[in-house]
Amino acid sequence: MNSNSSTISPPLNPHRWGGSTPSQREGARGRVPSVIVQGTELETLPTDLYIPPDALQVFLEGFEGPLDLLLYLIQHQNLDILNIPIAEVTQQYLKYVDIMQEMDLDLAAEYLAIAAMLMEIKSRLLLPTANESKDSEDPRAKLVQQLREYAQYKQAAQDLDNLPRLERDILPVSVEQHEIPKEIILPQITWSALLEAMRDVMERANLFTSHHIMSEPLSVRERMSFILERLTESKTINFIDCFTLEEGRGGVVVTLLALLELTKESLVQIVQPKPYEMIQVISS
Amino acid sequence: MTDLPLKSIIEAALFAAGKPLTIDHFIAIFAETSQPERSVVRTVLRELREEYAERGIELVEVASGYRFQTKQNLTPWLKGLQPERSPRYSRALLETLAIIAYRQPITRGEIENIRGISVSSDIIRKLHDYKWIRVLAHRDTPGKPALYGTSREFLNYFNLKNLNGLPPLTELMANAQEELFETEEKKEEEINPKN
Amino acid sequence: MTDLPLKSIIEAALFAAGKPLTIDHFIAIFAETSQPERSVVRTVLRELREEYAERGIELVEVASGYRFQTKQNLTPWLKGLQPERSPRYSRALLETLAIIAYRQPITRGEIENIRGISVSSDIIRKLHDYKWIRVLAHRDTPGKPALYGTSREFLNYFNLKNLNGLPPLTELMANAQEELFETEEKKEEEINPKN
Repeated sequence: MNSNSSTISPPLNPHRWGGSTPSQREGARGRVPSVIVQGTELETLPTDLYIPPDALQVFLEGFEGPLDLLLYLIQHQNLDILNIPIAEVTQQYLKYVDIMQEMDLDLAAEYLAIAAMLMEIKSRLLLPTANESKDSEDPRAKLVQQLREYAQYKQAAQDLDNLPRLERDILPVSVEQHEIPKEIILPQITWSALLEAMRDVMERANLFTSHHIMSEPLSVRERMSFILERLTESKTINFIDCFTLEEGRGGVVVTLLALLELTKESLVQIVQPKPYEMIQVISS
Repeated sequence: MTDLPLKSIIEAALFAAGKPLTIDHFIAIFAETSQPERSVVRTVLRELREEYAERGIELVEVASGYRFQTKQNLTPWLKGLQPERSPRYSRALLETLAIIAYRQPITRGEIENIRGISVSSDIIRKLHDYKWIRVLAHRDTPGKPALYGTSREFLNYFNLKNLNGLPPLTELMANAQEELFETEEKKEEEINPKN
Repeated sequence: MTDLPLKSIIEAALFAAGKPLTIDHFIAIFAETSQPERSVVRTVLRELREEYAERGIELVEVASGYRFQTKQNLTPWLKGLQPERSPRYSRALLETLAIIAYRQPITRGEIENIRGISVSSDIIRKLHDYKWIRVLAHRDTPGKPALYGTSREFLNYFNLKNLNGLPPLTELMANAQEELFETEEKKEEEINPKN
């Protein structure tokens, strides 16, 4: 790598690359994303970085981890995987990591771990070893081994993807059967298994954004189902008939909440055809 | 004899479709520039019918189109293929059922949002087959997705009188590790006699 | 030529089952007094395979048994009949799956060592949901990590009879870029004649 290779400084507006929709990315194809190097915007990309001229972020996010990135650096320059020029590769690797950090990409800790490993190897290669003959194991050996193994499975994943498979390349066949009375046998599901599944879902759902997971009491949801079901039988029900007075105050409140929720979700409409006429619930 | 590719395509389509196909369906398979004549399709179908005459399945025309079906006289043997043991179920099925129970009425898309992963048609079909869920209505949005809810059979199976018998989610969620086990044990006792 | 009813029954069973069937399945169809020999069943299956050789569907053997499926070269025409588009899988998922397939039994930590990055729970869950992997045992080390392996369903889905059918692992050497492409092309050739 030549000595005047530029350092990449943070882009003035890091959001320039962020949060683009797929269609925007599509549109950006062919345009060179701006890269600010030492205060000047580059017209062309530094060749030693091998950034393709389409969306940089998509490109950077495309790596399946630090080994994938390293492999890319090595293969794209036809470097010898068995004899990696560590100084060169380390420098390039660190540049990518810098860009990723500056672009606020979710940078997994593993990227930094490999960076540390590269630097360590580099420094060990630089150190003159006193007993060279004895302790001659190449500090790169472990990394090379890891890279080769990863490359193998990366290829295997591609091979797997190329195998003919159901749904995409082969379709299952089915024919109609002469009415064998289809006997449905229920699986045996325990109550606790069902609850545990729900708890898992909720724990996971909490990780996903702010799903307002479920605060209203269950009885409201059940009543919602009940009202919808009645509406499949008759198109219209009298508002009054939705309530069962025997259920008392609590029941009335539940029904009212259910009706309001259904209205909010535009599943039913509450209408009064004319003043003083019965209020009616109709399905929308 | 018509040329083989056309016949093979029509034959494979009949097997892969999972529903009866009309002549229009067959024609629509092909690009506009290479669509076969209706009469050609008819000829192919007649040839296929003849070729399968002596086999274990036959090509028939029903109200909604053409389909392959097993020969009636073989039905007694095919009964043995029906599974007898209670079927295995997946985690995905459990989760889907639980979400429908707690969040009904709910569309498949909404279930997928909560699970963070798609829900296969197979699961929905199974839950229908078990009669544990039913379609309550259709949401008035593009595609008119079905809104699912649980059924009386679902309540019966889990020995519940109504959905209030399910523990509230807040209880499930918060702190609830120990509480849950207690509830589970109690419930298990109530339910087990059935299984 | 074996007698016709047996062949017709096996043929109809294959079409009606909706899943791959083993020789044991075919034998179990018949009453105990009239069960065919395994060798007879095998002969029938071979005859069926030959009879369908020139048709739009073919009889193949996958991990869970024998099944009829559409011929691969016809799939482009049949896609339009399927309501759902075939799913695509992420590289992370495929890499994880490949490592499990080739290195089973393997723990999640070992997969992470090979990939050099953590494997999200989401991927493991998806692979479970697809029923492609299962927990074979737990390693007797702290934390008792699960040991994963692939399932029959995985082989069925990828049209394989057993793990030996997986493409051989290629040893990548220096300057692998061109070599990589060569290998891919060769692979493609090896696979295509089969179809």
